[in-house]
Amino acid sequence: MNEQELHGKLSGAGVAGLGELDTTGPDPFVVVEGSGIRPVLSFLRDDPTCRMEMLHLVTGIEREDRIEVAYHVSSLEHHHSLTLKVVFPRPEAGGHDDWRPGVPSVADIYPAADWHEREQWDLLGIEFEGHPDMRRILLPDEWIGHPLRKDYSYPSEHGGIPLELDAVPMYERGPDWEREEKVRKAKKEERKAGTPLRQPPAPGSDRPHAGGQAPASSKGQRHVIEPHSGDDDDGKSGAH
Amino acid sequence: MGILNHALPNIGPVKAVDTAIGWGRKSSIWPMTFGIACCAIEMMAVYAATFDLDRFGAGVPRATPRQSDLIIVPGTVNAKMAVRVKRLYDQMAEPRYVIAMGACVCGGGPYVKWGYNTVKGVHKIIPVDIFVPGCPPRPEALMDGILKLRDQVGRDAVFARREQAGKEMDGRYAAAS
Amino acid sequence: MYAVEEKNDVFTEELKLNLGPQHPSTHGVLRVELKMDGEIITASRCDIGYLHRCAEKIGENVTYLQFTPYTDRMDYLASMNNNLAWSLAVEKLIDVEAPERAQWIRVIVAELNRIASHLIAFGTYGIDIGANTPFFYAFRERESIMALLERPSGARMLYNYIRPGGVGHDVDDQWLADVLAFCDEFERRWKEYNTLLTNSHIFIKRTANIGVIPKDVALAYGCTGPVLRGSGVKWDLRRDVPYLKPYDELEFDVPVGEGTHGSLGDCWDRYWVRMREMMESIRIIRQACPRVPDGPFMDKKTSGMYKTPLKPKPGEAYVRCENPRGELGFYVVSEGGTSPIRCRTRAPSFCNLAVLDVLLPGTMIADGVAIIGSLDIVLGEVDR
Amino acid sequence: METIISFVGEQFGLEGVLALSIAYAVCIGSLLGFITVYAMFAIWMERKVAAHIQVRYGPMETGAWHGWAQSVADAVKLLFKEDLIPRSANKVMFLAAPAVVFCGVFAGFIAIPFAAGVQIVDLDLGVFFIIGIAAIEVIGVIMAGWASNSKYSLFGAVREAAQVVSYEIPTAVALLVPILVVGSFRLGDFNAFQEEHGWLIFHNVWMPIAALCYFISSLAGCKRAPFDLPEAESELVSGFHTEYSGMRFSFFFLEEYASMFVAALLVSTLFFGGWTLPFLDVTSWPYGLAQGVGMAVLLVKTFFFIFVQMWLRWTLPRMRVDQVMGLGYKYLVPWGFAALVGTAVFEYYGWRFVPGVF
Repeated sequence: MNEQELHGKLSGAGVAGLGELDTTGPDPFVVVEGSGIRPVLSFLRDDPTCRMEMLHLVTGIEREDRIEVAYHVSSLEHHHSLTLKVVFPRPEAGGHDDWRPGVPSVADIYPAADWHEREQWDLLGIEFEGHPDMRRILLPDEWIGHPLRKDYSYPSEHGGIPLELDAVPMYERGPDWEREEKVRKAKKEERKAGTPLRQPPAPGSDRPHAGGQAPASSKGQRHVIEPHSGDDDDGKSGAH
Repeated sequence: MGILNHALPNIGPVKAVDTAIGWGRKSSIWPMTFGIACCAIEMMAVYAATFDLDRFGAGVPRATPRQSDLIIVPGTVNAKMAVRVKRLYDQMAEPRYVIAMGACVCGGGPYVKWGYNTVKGVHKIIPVDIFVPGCPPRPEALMDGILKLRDQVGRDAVFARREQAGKEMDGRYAAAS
Repeated sequence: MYAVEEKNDVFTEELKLNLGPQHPSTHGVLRVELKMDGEIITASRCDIGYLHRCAEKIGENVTYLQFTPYTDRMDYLASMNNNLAWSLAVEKLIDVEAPERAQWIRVIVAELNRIASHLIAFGTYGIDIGANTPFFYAFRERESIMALLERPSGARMLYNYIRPGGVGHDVDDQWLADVLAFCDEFERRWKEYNTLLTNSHIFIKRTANIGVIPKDVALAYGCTGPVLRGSGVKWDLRRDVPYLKPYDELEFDVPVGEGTHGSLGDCWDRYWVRMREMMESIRIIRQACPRVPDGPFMDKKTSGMYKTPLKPKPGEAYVRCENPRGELGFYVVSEGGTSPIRCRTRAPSFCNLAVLDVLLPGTMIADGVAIIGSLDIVLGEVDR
Repeated sequence: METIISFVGEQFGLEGVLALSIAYAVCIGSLLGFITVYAMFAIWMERKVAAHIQVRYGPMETGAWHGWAQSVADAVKLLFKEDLIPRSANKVMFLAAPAVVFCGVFAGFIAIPFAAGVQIVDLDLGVFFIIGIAAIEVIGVIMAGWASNSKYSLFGAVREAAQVVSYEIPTAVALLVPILVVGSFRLGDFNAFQEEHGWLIFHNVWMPIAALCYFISSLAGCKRAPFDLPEAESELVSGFHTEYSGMRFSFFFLEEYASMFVAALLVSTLFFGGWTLPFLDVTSWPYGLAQGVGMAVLLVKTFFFIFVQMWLRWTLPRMRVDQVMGLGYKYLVPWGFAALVGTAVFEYYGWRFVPGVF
């Protein structure tokens, strides 16, 4: 089956929240409502004529006005594949830290989605509701921010590890470095106070976040990461 | 050695002992089995048959930092890994040497501009003796680095008082800063 | 007499073992937290990200051509295949097809690199099991492949050779003849490997019936490549979704696991699939070398990309290729600029590694090492 | 040793405690020297053997000819390397462990006959003394593993304990077979017997089985591949000596090669004629020459078996811990006992090969 027929099959089955097939680009895709992604994927996996047994990718895409989450599924038996998309419009106010779109997790339908969803949470800050183990996967647990967002500002150091090109090497720091470090940390804590930073759940806890609602924080309280002190290009990754 | 470090006058017999120790050290640099990224494959190629690092007595890769003399850092170090690299270095017994292998480890390499969590050069974390640039360096380049390290190690005084000792130490790490 | 106070001072406790990131058998910087009951693993948790190099962020900031070298550094054992997938994705976006000659050259270099990659898998797997010598044998042949691939591309390991629209440089007839000569040589060596390791009784005992991945688990976790084929699924993108024209015309088999020495989908099956794939690659190269047609090696439309960056129309493309480790996919989203707005990689190792936490519990620590080795992961690709 | 005492007595007129202590000093000194030189040579040999199996050269630059001075350089380096003691380690045991390990093997050398009369003490129970005293090494390894306060070390130590203790049984049983034939535990008697009756390996059909059993279990006893589980590099980093550095680590190295020597020497003494050659009768030769030739013959045989040990190490994959145990208990012990009973029966009837067949 090609994408047209698959889309027809899906709409014939009456799955809720199904949108239109977009065939403008090289790869057509189907837009699905957030609540509909689980039934659609379950149907695609279980229907004997579809048999989409493999989930290739879960991808978050940040555009200027929206964040999309794309799912690539395909069937080994029937040699066909389909792309599904869930779209979240960008809210009026807010930015990098306090906009966390929530999608239902499909990790129980496709175990392969488990790590992909964790990665999207890690890099893009997309929240997957109902995911069994929503921790950061690639970056350290204490990392601040989600680097693939377009308005992400680069950190200068992480936990004492310098990340700048012109940073002072650790072993060349003076003897009072530790004291300075403590002062700096205290200042940082002070700045951070009041900002509900998303902390990683304790290992072993089966349900990391209740609900997955974006933490309510006004723009003023948002944690500000020290901008990268390189040239202008480095500071703000250019959004298109 | 401890208290005798660089304490004896720089005379013939002391120099001879130092030369002997230097010869032992330089002829038996045991690297650590430690691979991070792409460069690790070229490092493995150096151990392997075509290049055979063992010819210089450096072919006994030890898996534990306690027994190894040389840590070749082959591949990008990021914020998560840097802590481990530093700990590995701290666990090694003196004398210990560091070779920074590859562009990423020498100064960020291709990830210097957009890499939000890569450390721009491992010399920010641990002192480095030899830098071997390249992406990845050819095995010949790494061999050259190890030969340079051998020369350096062989010249190092152990017991004898070093003239301008401080300066020399600075020189050893000069490239790092 | 005294009342003896009973004290139960013999107690057992769970041992937490931290495998990696610096451990000889984790193939890079994988970290696995293990809970042990004596030698038996009771629970495991993978921790990756020690080689996260921000490739996707970089992809959003550099041009399409500039990103090609970064794909090299993802799966650094099979750079040609990575370049190929990226080039195909860009070609799909700009609607260009590489010329015939370039396609055939691509097949040859990709298959050569597949052999080189599987050789490393073979050698390091030997080390994991405790036999050091296969590693040296494998590297001997790998050096020949490196020398061959260096001639057209100029690099030993990270080639940056296959580019959007074709290949970077042309090859000559002497090179093709040398490739064929290497094929003859390699066939002999391959038999040596089997004598040394594959048919070793201890090796079979160590790998058969260990780390069995049933077919449905492999599919559910999105395993591809030799891991999936080791479980008996005959799925090879070269055969099923030919992404290069020549694959349609060439004859080759898709080796799958047969459970020769135990259950279907065990470590030995995966290993043996890789070994046979090397021979299939040799077969492909043998057929392809005489059939390389004359003509240009780079498409006219893209030959200007070195000066003016490519600017595809808005749209998105998902292209997948059969890498030595499985299905490598690039999902590129363009908004019309000179660089993509999102360039997502479906790394085969990333998906294959996800199944590790299912396999490890209940095995011994030595088996755990064998299982990690049999998945043949490259951390550069897992973390990107 | 008696020779030295009498020599000292005759030449310098020394007697009693003084003569004894001089004899002790000479013996211990020469043994230490021998073990050190041998271990250096063996390590160099191991690296060369490994290299040539792996199609490369191995050490070439250190020293003039084929890197002969490689081990000397290693020793110098290890001697002048920092000696680390982890903060959380049990200091006393951590420091004592290498010494205990080395003592076990070193004591075993006392009873080894290098040639007729070239032996420190010709013990009545020489064979069992060597096997028994070597078991002290296990204690040292467990001390090392436990005191290091590292999980990998602990795993290595426990594996070592399980493995070596299990393999004592097939070792002892297999060694009983030649003892049964010769009728003595004294190592010198084996050489005398084989001088008279030919090599024991050809004595009857059970002998090769016993020799194989012993050789395999001695591999396990020396922690050599395919039984190198206690230090399995790809699993346990470095096993029980993960936390050791510098000179203390080299003691473990020394111990491994010394016990390899003992095992190989026992094989060649007990089964392959010791210092005798079937076609060469040295008994009538002058005192020094006969000893020299005998020692050379024995060393050549021993080094051949050491070479076999290295050969196996660089060829075979490592076994898993339960497979090692299974091999010991399921195969080596029954076959060892079969050889023992079979030899007893054959000896009783005076058979050498299966009667009527060949």
